[in-house]
Amino acid sequence: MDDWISMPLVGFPLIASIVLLAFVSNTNESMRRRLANPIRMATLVFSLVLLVITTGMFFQYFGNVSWEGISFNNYEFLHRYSWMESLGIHWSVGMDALSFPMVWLTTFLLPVTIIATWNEKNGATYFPILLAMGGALIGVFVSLDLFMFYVFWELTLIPMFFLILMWGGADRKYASQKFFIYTFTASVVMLLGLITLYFFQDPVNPLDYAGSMTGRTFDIPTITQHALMENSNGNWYLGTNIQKILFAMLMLGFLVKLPAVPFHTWLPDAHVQAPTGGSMLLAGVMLKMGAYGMFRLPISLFPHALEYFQLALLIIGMVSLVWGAIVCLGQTNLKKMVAYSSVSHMGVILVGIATMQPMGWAAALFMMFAHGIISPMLFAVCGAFKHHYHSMEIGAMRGMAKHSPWLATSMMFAWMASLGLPLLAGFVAEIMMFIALWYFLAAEGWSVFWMVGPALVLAVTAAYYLWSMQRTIFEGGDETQPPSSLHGEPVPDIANPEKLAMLILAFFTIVFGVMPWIALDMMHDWTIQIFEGLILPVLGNFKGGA
Amino acid sequence: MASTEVTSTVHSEWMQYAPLIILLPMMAFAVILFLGRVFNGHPFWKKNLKEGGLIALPVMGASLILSLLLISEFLKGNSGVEDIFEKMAWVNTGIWNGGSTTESVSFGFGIYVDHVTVMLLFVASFLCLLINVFSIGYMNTDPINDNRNHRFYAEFVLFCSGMLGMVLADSFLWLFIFWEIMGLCSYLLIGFYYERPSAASAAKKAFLTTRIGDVFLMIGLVMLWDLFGSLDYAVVFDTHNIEMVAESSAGTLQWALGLMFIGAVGKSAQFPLHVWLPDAMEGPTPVSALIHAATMVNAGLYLVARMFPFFGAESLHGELDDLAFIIAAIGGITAVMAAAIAFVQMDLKKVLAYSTMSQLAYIFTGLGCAMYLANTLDWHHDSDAHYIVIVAFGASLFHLFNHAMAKGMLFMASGSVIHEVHHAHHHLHHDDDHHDDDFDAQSMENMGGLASKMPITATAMLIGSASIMGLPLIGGFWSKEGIIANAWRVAQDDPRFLFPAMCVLIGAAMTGFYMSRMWLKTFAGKPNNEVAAHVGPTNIWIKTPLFILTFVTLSSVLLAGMGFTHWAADTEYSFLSEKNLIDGILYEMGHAFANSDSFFFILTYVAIFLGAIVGPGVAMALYGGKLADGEDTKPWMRPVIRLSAWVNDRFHFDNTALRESSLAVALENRLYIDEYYDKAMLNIVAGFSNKVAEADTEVIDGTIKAIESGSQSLSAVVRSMTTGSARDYILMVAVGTLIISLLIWGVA
Amino acid sequence: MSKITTIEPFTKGFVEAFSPELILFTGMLLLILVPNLGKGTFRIPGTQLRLPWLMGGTRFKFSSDPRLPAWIASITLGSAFLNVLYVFSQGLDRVLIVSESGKELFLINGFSRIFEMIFFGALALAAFSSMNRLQVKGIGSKVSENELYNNRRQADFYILMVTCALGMSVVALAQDLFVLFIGLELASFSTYVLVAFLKESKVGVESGMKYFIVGSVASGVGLYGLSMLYLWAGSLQFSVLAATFAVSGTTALPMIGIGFVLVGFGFKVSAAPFHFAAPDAYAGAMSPVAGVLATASKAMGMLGLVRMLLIVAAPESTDGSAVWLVCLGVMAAVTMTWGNLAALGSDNPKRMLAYSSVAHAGYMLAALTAVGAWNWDAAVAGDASAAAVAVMTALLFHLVVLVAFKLGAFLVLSILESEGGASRLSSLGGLAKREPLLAVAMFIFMISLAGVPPMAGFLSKLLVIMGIVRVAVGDMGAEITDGGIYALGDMHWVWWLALLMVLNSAISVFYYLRVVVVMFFDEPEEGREGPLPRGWQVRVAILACVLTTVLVGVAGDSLIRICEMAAQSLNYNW
Amino acid sequence: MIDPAWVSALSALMFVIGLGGAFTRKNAIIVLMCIELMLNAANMQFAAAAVHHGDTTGWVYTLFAIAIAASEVAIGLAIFLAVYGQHETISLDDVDVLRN
Repeated sequence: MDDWISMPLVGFPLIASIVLLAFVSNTNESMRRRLANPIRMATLVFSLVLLVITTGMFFQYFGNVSWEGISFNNYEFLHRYSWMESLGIHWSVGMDALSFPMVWLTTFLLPVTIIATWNEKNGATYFPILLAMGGALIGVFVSLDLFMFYVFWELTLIPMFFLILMWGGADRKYASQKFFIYTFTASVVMLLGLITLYFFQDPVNPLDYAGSMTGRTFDIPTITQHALMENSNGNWYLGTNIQKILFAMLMLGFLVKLPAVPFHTWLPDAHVQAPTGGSMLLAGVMLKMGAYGMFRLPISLFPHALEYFQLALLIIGMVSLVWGAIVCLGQTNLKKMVAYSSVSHMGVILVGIATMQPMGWAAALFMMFAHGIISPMLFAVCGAFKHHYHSMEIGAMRGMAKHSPWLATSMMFAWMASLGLPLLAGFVAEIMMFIALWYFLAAEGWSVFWMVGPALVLAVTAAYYLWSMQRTIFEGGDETQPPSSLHGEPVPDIANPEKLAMLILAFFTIVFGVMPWIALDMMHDWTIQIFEGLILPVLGNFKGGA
Repeated sequence: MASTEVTSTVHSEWMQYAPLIILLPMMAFAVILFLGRVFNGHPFWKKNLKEGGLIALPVMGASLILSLLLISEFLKGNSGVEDIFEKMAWVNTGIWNGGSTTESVSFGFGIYVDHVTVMLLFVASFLCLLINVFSIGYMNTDPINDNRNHRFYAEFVLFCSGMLGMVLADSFLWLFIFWEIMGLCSYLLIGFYYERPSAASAAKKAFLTTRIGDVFLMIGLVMLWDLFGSLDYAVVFDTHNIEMVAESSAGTLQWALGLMFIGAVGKSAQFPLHVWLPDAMEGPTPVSALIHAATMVNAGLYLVARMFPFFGAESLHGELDDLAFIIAAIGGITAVMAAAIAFVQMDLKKVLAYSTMSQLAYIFTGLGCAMYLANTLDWHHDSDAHYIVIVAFGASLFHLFNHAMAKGMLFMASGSVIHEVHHAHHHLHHDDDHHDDDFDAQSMENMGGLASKMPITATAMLIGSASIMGLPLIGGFWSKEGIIANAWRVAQDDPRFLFPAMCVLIGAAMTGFYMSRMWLKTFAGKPNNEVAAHVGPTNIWIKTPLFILTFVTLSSVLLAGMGFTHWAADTEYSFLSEKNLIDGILYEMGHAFANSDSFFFILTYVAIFLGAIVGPGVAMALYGGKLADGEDTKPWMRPVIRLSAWVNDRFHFDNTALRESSLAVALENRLYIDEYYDKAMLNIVAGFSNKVAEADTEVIDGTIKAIESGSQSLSAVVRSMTTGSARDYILMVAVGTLIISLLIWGVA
Repeated sequence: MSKITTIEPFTKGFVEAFSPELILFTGMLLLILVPNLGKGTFRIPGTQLRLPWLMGGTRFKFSSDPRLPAWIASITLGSAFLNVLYVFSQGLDRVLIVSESGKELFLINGFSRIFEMIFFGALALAAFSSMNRLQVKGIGSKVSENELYNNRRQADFYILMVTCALGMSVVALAQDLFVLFIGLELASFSTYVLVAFLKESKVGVESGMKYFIVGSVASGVGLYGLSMLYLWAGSLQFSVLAATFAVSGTTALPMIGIGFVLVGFGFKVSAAPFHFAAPDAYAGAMSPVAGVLATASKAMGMLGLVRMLLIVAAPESTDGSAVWLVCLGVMAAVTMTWGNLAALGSDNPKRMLAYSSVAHAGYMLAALTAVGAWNWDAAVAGDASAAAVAVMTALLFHLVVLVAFKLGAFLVLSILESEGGASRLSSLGGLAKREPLLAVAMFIFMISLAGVPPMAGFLSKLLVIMGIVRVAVGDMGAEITDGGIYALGDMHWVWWLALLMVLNSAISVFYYLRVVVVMFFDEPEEGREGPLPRGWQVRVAILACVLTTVLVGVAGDSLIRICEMAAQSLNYNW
Repeated sequence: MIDPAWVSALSALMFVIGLGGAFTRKNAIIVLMCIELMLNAANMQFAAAAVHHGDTTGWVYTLFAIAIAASEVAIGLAIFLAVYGQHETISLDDVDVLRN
């Protein structure tokens, strides 16, 4: 067996979780309580198995794959099984240097999330749902078939919906529905875009993996290959207008998922109401699906449209960056603040993409990865805060450094990592983004003042994080009473599993901050491959070149 | 885009260990933090390891030794760059600038050693060690620090790592990285007493204010990268590369350097980003001594000094003079402003903080002037001009050195005073509650006449103050005179510079006043209250560094004689290469006191008159006084105290009116700058962000909600058309029939 | 494609060809006779001699078993279904049944077979799951409405089910518009009575009356349309109508006639503005009956539309697109939007499902519109006829899988209904706690209705959208390769129907999710905390629906192929 | 013999009257009568068309349609009876428990 993806990474967690859930739902309440622990252990073990597989892939133990040097539109562990022949749908999986870090990130976050939310209520159903979430997320990243991609894309909504609905906060009913409907709406528009793209393929010239009924294919590598084609008139692939409209339709789905301003308002609601585990996976991986999708589809397929929309993306990105940060300043809810900071960080990704520079793209890719490690820690901290102080308001608990040194330290660390402290994972991406951004702006003759806005975001980010820390970690001490929400109970520090999770996350934040090349090298390689393999041959000379 | 070749690489035995200077403290950080967490409260940890202090100490010692080895290696003539991580470039990425391929770009880490590095490396590692020693005496004897000192030492060593890293880094990128780490440690250490709201807010203020500077620094770096395609010193300082950039985008380069300078302004607490430094005194005194006086605030100076190759480049001749002026002017403004505020401070550490600000401003002015000279004079070919430029630059760096030593010492001394006053207070009042009363151990109101109680401290303070004031022959004199002289030299060329030149001259008198005031109020006269009368001598951990630094400050004349100013500024120059020590000292003396140029001859004496006679004289007239009866002090301090008493007797005047003037009130309120900033934060930034947050929920999310509620009400409308009466349904069937027929028929 | 066998009624091969209908007929007779079996005797007139003739009197134990009619009906419908399935799996024998005078009466091919499968399958599930829904107790003085169904009325109920199936199968096979109409009326009359079956309740009779009266008006209009067509063509044979239409289709008489006939079928598929009675009917009828209305009855209407629009008023008749294109496009757009908007605010789950059914009708109409957008005449080379087949495939697929999740949803409601009503959303409250698997089933039906992968509903919606887009894009893909340049506007306007459709499915998620939220989030209503009514039959039926929904969603390829085959056999030309 | 066109015209008139009556009258019985009118209009048209085309099938259609109409009336009346039993009215406007 050399297919390390289909069953081990995707099928196994999904099937295992369905089996566990089916098993659990046939039992009564007390039985379920007794089952919680074994199921938790089982899911932990399962998720660790996934982690071992992906880590083994990284170290070339499985498959002996060198993640650097995969040329554009080539994939490792590529396997195609016919699925719905009539429509040209295949179960088609594979990974390249774009998807592998995301897959690893998912498998890494899954056990960490399980550990961080070790004592979540109704564990017998909670942990299998987390596992299902992981399987669906991996499915998104390994899909090399548009249909399959979309199926997994939507499949991720279901476990997340239940995580929010069943384990969320007071307003979870509203938040879960909003989350589902909002992102679903965007993705059905994307679906229409995908289908329109599908039918714009030329069925007359023989297509690989085409459906018997339609004569077209959903196969991503095949379609991506078309992006390199010109027609006999020297026109762009699909032509100007069609490329633009398809690009816009696909981007809508991804921008909402990312999310970018002004499509972001589902995120604060979802995050604030979601349970810690949900938030961790949501912020850690699910948002990155948007950025991943952008790279995998619209960018790889429609370079010309990307060039056309470059400025629009830049503006959306900058607005997200600035808007998210400024809104953070106005928040009093810890988790909401962190949620908006995600919006701001996703703006970095968008700006990086809009620079149309390998460095900007590598910055975006690394930001996806780094934020995928940092933001779960942010939410783990928020979750612990809520769990222990029964409140999410900044200022509800002061002087945490005295009462809960572990939580205070974790919070300090996570906050610092998120505001882009050097030698922690987030910094590299930010500085690269800024360099690429100015490189583009300078080449276009823009004034340096355009840099000030995005750059001041760093100061604003620092402002809200410091402001919140001042009111949580600092101050208080003996004089301040513990929050009334504790009802006079002693102020607790975080529990051991939470400590472990924080330590793991902090460790990797440092590892990827000090040694970014571990992940960055393959991302860099991917950007070079797509530039030299697609963007430059197709676009020739475009904006941003000196 | 310029080439990214690394120009020269010199391998030497000790260079390969250079990273350890940074890594050792960094590892110590983790070790201390971990052990502290685990063994917190354990007697062995507390008594024998001083809660980590004795782990930090050998580490800092090792760093110092390695630094010294590196320096000696350098002095032997092995200068150069080594890219330690050449093979595993930190960040590899690519850039596309036209054509069908991309260019690969990488950001590596390496060690860069030159004269400036070496100078600051010594300052940093030397002071880190001394202040570490001091901390053991200071921190571990205060019960309020019990069981949290491990945090102090951990953050302390992390800071040292950052500082040393910044000095040794081989590129502006890594300079920035370590710069930020220092900022973090500064934040953590200012907020060391986290339970105090004032400390918490001071920490936040410090981080935020410097962060604003950092933002601009980062933009500057990004622009610089864009110009050179690299941030490595070896590349950006390369004459050929600078030429290429100068041809096309000298203006952009000036912008880039200017933005980087804003970062320096923030870090070195210059106007208008100075507001954080006085508040930063909320941190423990060793922190103030190390970070906020001796090392981190010098980072800004170091950054500006690093820009020298641009100013000095032939190809940029005359292109960067505006920036040089701005640097000098900012320095001038800050020098006077900070000195003026220092006039009215009663808090011992705050006086020192403003003094720091003011002296750093001197250095900025000096650097600005040196930059101007380098940029406008044809110094590459004219040996006279070369001399002028080198001396100007060297004087600034020398002042940096002198100030760091003196100010570190002053802070430690002040800490010692505060420490003992605090103890005396508690001893006197026998109360166990350590932080709950109104007593302010830092206020000079609670001191006076301490010269007899703490002779070593008083001596250190005296020498330090003298160095800062620029009393002839002592420490800072050598460098300060140089700065003033160069400012006026430039002012002769460019009238704009009259402003900073006047500022530094007036500042000299002001420095004389407030430093004297501080010393006199603390050590001379009679104890102001009971507490001051009961202050006892301090412990050995505290005395040792004071002792050492006193000698270093006094021996600065030797350094001057060794040609420090030349050597620090000029890569061609080496220690004692031209003259022997005695000749050197005599040369410097002659240069200082018997300048052949009459303008500078007069200027020297005016400066001496202002700084050493007018300033201290006024201070003595106001605050001088004999010690209490029966108290005596060391012989070298007796004349000072007696003189002050005599002046006080003869010239004392009533300054109540002045003290109550609106200027004095404004000064006490820090010229209201902090207030304006706070107001701006509260009203503009917070107000704006609240509005934006409101817009986010009301407008953006409001739109979504409106779509939702709109479709709900549309749904109600649609549903209300299902009236429940079958008649209406039949009517709709009839209408539908009509419409369908019309549509089909119509289209056909 | 196999050859068509032409036979006359009651000749060789007729029994094989008509076996499902014969099974139904036999079942109907059994349903009438068997429950009446008893110790009844017949007194020979004028004598005291009583001959036992087994009819009436004290009934036997087995014939008085209240579940007997349900079993008979279920077995009848089930075996009819299996019979069709078997025939289908044996390959498509195409049989044309003509009258002695040569008039084409019935055509048995893949297309009609698949509709028979839909009809029988839906009715069999409904019958099977109603078995223990109709609680049986003696009629006392104070009985709940559910207890009123003694087995005599049960026999009526199931007889109507079977006649409904018979009528529908006639519609499926008919090759004469009038025969089709008769089948339609047979099925309609059965459903009128089925809807009004709860005659002891206000809503029951009211819904029945509304459904009956509006339905009658619609079929009256339709019949008048038929008469106009007959007046115009002189025959109601599809083949004749189609041929005549090709010649003189664009005159007023056939246009209006077709329009009138559309009204009749439009009511059956509950297309706007003929859908008004549907929500009332669904809300008042028993859930399984409502489920039948939403699936089988809708499929029947859709079948009529297909026959009418694609066979008679075929698109090639005019300049390439059908005459009814705009009309149907407007109808589709209005129907889907109206249905979704109305469902959005509905608090009654059955009404909500009814409106959702209206919305689904809109989707199917959109698909049908797409077929008309392009000249799919086989004479035109290329993608056209393949595109038409694709759209038809999507339509058939949608109708087939709709049975699984729409009927399934109604069956879940039927369990709640037998507990005491399912007319408020809160009736579903806490279902996840009361019976998790049922809640999961309902959840699957809901997201399938919404079109969330990986459920069958997603695949069907995907197919419909794909069909529409394919027609809209046409040959552009190939022409771009040859140097063509196209913009958004070059796509046929039916593309916007696809866009409207995806936006509508986004709206629909809102109300489907609300059901899920209520089930998983809210507490049960007061007095409903206990376990749900027992009964394995309905649960088995639901399980079958769930399995179909999921399996088809995950591996629907074979069903797509079956539907494709059926679609190909719609027209001789295909 | 009457020209079938006249019959057609009459049937059209009947149909319009039937349809119009169906949505203007409240009483269910009258509405049912209107529906009968519509069906009979169709029957007349069938008959007329049969004559017009000389095709006997039209007569057959008519016969079937009459049968349909008859069963429709039977079902309708039965339902109305039940409605009356529950609502005590057969006014279409007043039987509106189910709405929205």
